[in-house]
Amino acid sequence: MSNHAETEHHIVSPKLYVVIFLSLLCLTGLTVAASYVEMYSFNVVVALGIAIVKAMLVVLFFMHVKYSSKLTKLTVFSGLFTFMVLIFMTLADYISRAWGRW
Amino acid sequence: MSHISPVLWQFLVKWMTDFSLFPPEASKIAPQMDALYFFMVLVSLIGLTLVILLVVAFSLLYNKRRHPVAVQIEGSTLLEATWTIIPLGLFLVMFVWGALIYFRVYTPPNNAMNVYVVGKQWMWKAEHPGGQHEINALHVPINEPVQITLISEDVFHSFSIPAFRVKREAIPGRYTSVWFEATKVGKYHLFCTQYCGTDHSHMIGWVYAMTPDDYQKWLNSSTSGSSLAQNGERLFASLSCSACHNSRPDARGPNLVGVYGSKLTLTDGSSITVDDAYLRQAILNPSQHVTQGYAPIMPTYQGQISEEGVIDLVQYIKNLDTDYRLKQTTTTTTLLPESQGKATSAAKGMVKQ
Amino acid sequence: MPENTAIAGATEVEGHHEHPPYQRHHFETMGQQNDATNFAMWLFLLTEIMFFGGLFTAYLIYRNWYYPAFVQGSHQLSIFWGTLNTAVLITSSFTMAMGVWCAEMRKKSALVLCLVLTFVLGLVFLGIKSIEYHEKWEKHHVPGLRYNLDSFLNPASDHEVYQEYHDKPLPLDMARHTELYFFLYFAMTGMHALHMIIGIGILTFMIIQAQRGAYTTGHVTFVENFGLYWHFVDIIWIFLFPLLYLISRHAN
Amino acid sequence: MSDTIVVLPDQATARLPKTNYLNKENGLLSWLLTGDHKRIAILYLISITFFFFIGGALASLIRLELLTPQSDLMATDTYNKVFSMHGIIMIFFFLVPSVPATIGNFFIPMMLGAKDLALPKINLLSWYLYMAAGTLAIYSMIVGGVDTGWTFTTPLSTHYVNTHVITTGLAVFIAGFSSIFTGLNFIVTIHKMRAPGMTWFRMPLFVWSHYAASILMVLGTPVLAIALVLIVLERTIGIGVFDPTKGGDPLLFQHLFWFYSHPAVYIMILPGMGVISEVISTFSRKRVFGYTAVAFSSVAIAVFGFFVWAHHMFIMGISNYAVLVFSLLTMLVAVPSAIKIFNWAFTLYKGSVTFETPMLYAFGFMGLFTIGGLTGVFLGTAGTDIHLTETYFIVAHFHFVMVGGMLMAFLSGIHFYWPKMTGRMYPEKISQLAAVVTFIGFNFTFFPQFILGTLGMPRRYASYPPEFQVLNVFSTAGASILGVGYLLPVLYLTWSLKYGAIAGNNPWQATGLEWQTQSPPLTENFTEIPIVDHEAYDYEWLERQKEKEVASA
Repeated sequence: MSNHAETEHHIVSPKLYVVIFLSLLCLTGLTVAASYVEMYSFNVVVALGIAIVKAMLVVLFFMHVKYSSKLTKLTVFSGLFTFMVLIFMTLADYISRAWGRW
Repeated sequence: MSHISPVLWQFLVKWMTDFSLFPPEASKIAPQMDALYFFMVLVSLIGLTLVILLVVAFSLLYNKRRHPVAVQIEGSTLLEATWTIIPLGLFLVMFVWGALIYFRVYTPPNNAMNVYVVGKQWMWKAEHPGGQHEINALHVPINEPVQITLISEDVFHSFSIPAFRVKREAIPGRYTSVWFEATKVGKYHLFCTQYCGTDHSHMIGWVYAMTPDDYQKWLNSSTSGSSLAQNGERLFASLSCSACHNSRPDARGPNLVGVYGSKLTLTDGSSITVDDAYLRQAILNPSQHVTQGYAPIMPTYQGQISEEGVIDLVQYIKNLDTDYRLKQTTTTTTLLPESQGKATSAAKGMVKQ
Repeated sequence: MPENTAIAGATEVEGHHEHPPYQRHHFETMGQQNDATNFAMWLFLLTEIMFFGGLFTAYLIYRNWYYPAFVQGSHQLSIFWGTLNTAVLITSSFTMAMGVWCAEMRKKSALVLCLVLTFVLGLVFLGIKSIEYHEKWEKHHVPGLRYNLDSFLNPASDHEVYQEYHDKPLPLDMARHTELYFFLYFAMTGMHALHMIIGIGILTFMIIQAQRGAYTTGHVTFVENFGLYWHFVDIIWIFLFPLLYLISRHAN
Repeated sequence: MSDTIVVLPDQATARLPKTNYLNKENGLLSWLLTGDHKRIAILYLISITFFFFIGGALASLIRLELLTPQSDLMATDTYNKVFSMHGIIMIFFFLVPSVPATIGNFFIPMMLGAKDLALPKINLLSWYLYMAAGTLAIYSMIVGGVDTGWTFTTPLSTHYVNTHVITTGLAVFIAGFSSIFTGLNFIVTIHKMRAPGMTWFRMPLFVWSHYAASILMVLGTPVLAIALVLIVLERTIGIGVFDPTKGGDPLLFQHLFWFYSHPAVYIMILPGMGVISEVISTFSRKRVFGYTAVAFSSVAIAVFGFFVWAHHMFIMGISNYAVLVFSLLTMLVAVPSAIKIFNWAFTLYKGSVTFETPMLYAFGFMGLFTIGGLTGVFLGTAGTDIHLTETYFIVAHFHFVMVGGMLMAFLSGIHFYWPKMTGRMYPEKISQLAAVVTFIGFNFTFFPQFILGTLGMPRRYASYPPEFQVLNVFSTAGASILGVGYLLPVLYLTWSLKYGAIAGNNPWQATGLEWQTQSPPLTENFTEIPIVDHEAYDYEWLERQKEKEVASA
C-alpha cells in the first residue's frame, strides 16, 4: 500500500518442479553414497555441501524465493546471517579455548 | 546529645566509623586497575557534565519565553562525526587498556605459588600444597605471587577478593585460575559473587595477607601431617595407577615423570601442554586425551574420585620430577592386584566424602 | 494465520470499493494483504531457524568434542530408514509445491489430491520415525529414560550393527557421551517431528477447506504460506539427515 | 515551570468525540475478542501495570531486607525467591512488553497512516499468550516460587534447587512467543502498511526504534526458548547437555541464554529511545537533530546487539581470545547510544523549549541513561569488568538503564500520549511533581549502589558485612521516595479518566499523523487514509496546515 511495488505473482511451471524434485532425489542418493567413501575430513564437507545445495533448491524453487521480492530475499539472508552469528561466534569461543591460555 | 535517639546515635557512629567510598588497594594489580577505573570515571564525569550542560544551557537559552519560534535545523554532519569519533576513540583506549589488565589478572607468572580452592555449596575450601586445609579462609604471604586454581563441585561459584581486585568463576568440571600478589598485611573479604543457591550470602570468608615469616609460621602450625602430593601418592598407589604408569620400557601408560609442563603429542596429532587442567581431564576423560603411541585403555575415574582427590593426584604428578619418587610408589604397590575390577573397588574405597 | 473472515467489530468505512470476501478491512488491496501475510510467514520461519539454531550449535560443539561417540551413536541409526524418510519427505515437499500450483491454476480436485498425498506422505514419515524410535526404545538408547551402554562398550553384542561396521569397543568415558548424541538425535528429530505433526494438523483442515473450494477462487495465500512452512520443515530434515545419520559410514 | 503551556491551543473549544474506539462497542466480550490494536494496547497497559506493581512490591521487600546486614525480615531462601521473581516479572512481564506492546501497539499503525496492525488476530493472540504466561508466573510464585535468579543458571537450576523451575521456565517460554508475535507484527506493519507517501525516511523515529527492537525480538527470542526447553528437559529427564558430569558444558547454556538476553536489553531500551525522540522534538518544537543518524543508530544497535553477548561471561572461563573480540564489539555498540544522546541534546538548540511532564521525564531519561550507558562501558572493558561484575555495580548499572532509562521513557510516553489515548489531560502540576520525585528517588536508590559495587558488595546477598549498611540504608530510603513517585501517576491518571480536561485533537501541537485525528481516535483510526506529503517533525507543515484550517473555517 506504500510506495513499494507489489510483487508480480510468478507461477512456477510443474515441469520445473519435477526437475527440482528429481534432482533432490538424486542428491539424496549421492550424499548417501558419498558417506560410504573414505574421504577423511572431507566427508563432512561433502555431506554439508550437498545438503546446502538441496536446501538452496528447495528455497529458491519450491519456496519461490528466486521469483520473490528483494524483501523476501533479504529476509532469508538475514535469518541465515543471524544463524551463522549464533553458531560461529559460539564456536569461536570453543575453538579458541583449545588454543590454550594465550 | 541526650536528646538524640540512641538508635540514630548508633547509626551515626557507625556511619563515621564504617563508612568508606573505596575499597583498600591491597594487591599489585589493584592500583593498575584503579588507574583505569579512575580514568573511566573521569571520562564519564566529563561526558555526563557535557550532556547536562548542553541540556541545561539550551533549556535556558531557548525556552519558549526567550525564543518563541524554533529555528529548524536539519543536523550537522561535522558535529555528528565529532560525537561519533571522539567517544569511539575513548572507548577504544579503554578497550586496549582494559584488555591489558585482563591479561595480567589471568596470566599467572611461572614462579607463582599454587593454592587450590574448591567451591561447594556453600563454602570455600582452600588446599595449600603442604596439605593445609582451610574453610572460608585463605592465608597468603605478601609480596609473593599466588595462583589460585579453582574448581567447583556443584554449581557456578565466583571467587572474589575486592581488595585485590580479582575475581574468577569456579565452574564445575574445569579448572580456572587467577593470581594476585598481596602487598599489604591485613584481613580482607572473600566473597562468592555468583548466585549459588540458598546460602549464597553465607559463602563468604576472609583472606589473611601475612608477612612471609608469619605465613611460614601459620603453615607449620596448621599442617595436617601429609602434603597434597603425599595424599596423591597414596591415592596413586591404591588406584593402581602404577600398574601402567610405571616408567618401565614396556609400560602400558605414558611415563609420568617430568610430564608436567611438557608438550605431549596426542593420537590425533595435536599437541598439548600438560597443565593442571589437562591432568584433570586425562584422569576423568582419558579416552579424549590419549598420548601418541599408547592404546586408549585407561579407565575413567569420573564419579570415583572427589575433586579433592583429583587435586591430590594432580599435585603428586606435578611434583613427580624424578624417577626415584615413582619407583618408590611403584615398589610399594607392585603387590597390589592389577585387574581393573579390583582396582576400581579399591578406588571406591578411597572416595572422599 | 490469515483466515478469510473479517475480524469482529470491523466496520465498513464509507468510500470503500467492492472487496473480495476474504479481504480484511484494514488492508487497502488484496495485493497488500497477500504480501503482508507472506512476509509474516517468512518472519515466522526466521524465528524457527533461530529456534533450531540453538540445537545445531549444541550439536556442532559436542560432535567436535566427542567425535568417536557420535560416530558409534550414528552407527545405531538405520541408514535405510533414514534415506527412505528423506525421499518420503522430499516427495511430500514436491506434492505440496504441486498443490500450490494447482491452487494457482484453480484445479480443485488436483489440489485436493496433492494435499491428500502430502498428508499421507507426512504420516508415512512419522510412521517410519516411530519405527526408528521404537527400535531405540527396545535397544535402551533413550537418554535419561532408558539408557544402557552395552552397544558401545561391547559392540560385538549388537550383532546387526557389528556385522556392518565392526566397531571397536569405546572406552567407558567416551561411551557415556553417546548419551549426548542420542539426546541431540531425539531433541532434533523430535522437534522436527513436532513441526510435522502441527503441519499435518493444519493439512487436515486444509483438505476440508480445499474440498469446499476455498482455495481455488484465486486467493491462494493460505496454501502458499502453508507450503513455505512445509518446505521449511523439509529443509531442516535435509540438514538433520547427513548430520545425524551419515557422520561416518565407512568401515574403518 | 512557568513556561508550561497552561491552556493548550485547541483545548478551550474541544469536545469529546461522539464515537471513538472506546465506546464503539460495549461489553467485556467486545474487549476480549477485539482486533483493534488500540484496545489491545489498553489491555496490555492494564496488565503490565498490574505486573509492574507486583514486581515493585517484590522490590520493596528486597530493599527492606537489605536495610540491615543480617537476614532478619525473611529467610535467605525466601529472599532468593523474592529477587528471582522480581527479576523475572520485571524483565519478561514488564520491561520487554512495556513500551512496544502499549504505546507501540497503539501508535505504530496511526503513525504510519494504517487502519490497524497487519495481523490483528496475531496481535490479540500475543496478548492472550502474555496473560497465560503471566498467570503461570503468578501461579508458580504462589505455590512456592523459584530461586534460580532470572538467569536460570545451570547446574543450579537443573540439579540443585527444588523449586518451580519448570513452571516458571514455561511461563517465560510462552511470554517469549508473545514477544515474538508482537515483533513480527510490527515488522510486517512497518514494511507493508505505510500510507501513500510515507517513505522510510518520513517515518517518526519512534517507528524506527520499534523496527530495530522488533528485529531483535524475532531473531533473538527463539534462542531463549530453546535454551529453556533444554533446561526443562535437563531437569525432568536429566539429558546432560549442560551437565559437566555427563560431558555437557554449562557455559553453552550461558551462550544460548545471553544470545537472547543481551539483545533483550536493547529490546527494552530501543522503544524507550523512540519515545524520547518524539517527546524532545515536540516540546522543543523542532525537528530531531540529525534524523538519519538517529534512525540508523537504532538499526546499528540492533545489528551490533547480536555480537556482544559474551561480555556477560568474561570471568566465566570463556577463551581469552573470545574475551578480546567481544570486549571490542561491546565498545562499538556503545557508540550509537552516545550519538543519540548528543543528537537529542542538540535538538534543543535553537528550539522553543517548554517543560511539560513528558519533557521532564525525557530530561530524566537523558541524565540517567547517560550514567547507565557510561557505566556499561566499565563492564564492557575486560579489565574493570573483573572487579565490578557480579557486584552491586552491575545492579546499579542495569537499573540506571532499565529503570532510569526505560521506565522514565515509559512514563514520559504514557503522559505524552495520555490525551490521545483517553481524550483527557492529566493534571499538569502534580504530574510534574511526580516526575521530579521519581528522579530524586531514583538517584537516591541506585547511586549508592555504584559505590557499594566498587566496594565489592556482591549482588543477590540476603545478608552482607556490616560496613555496607550505611549505603544500603540510603538506598532503601531512596526506594521509598521512588515508590511514591510511581504510585502518584496511577492515582492522578485514574482520576483524570473522569475529571481531566478535554484534550482536543492535538494538545501538544505535534506533527505526527497520530495527532491529526480526533482523540480518542476512531476504531479505524482515520476517516480516510492520509496521503503523506511532509517529512517527520515538519513544524512548518503543521503551521501551514493550521492556517488552512483557519481559512476554511
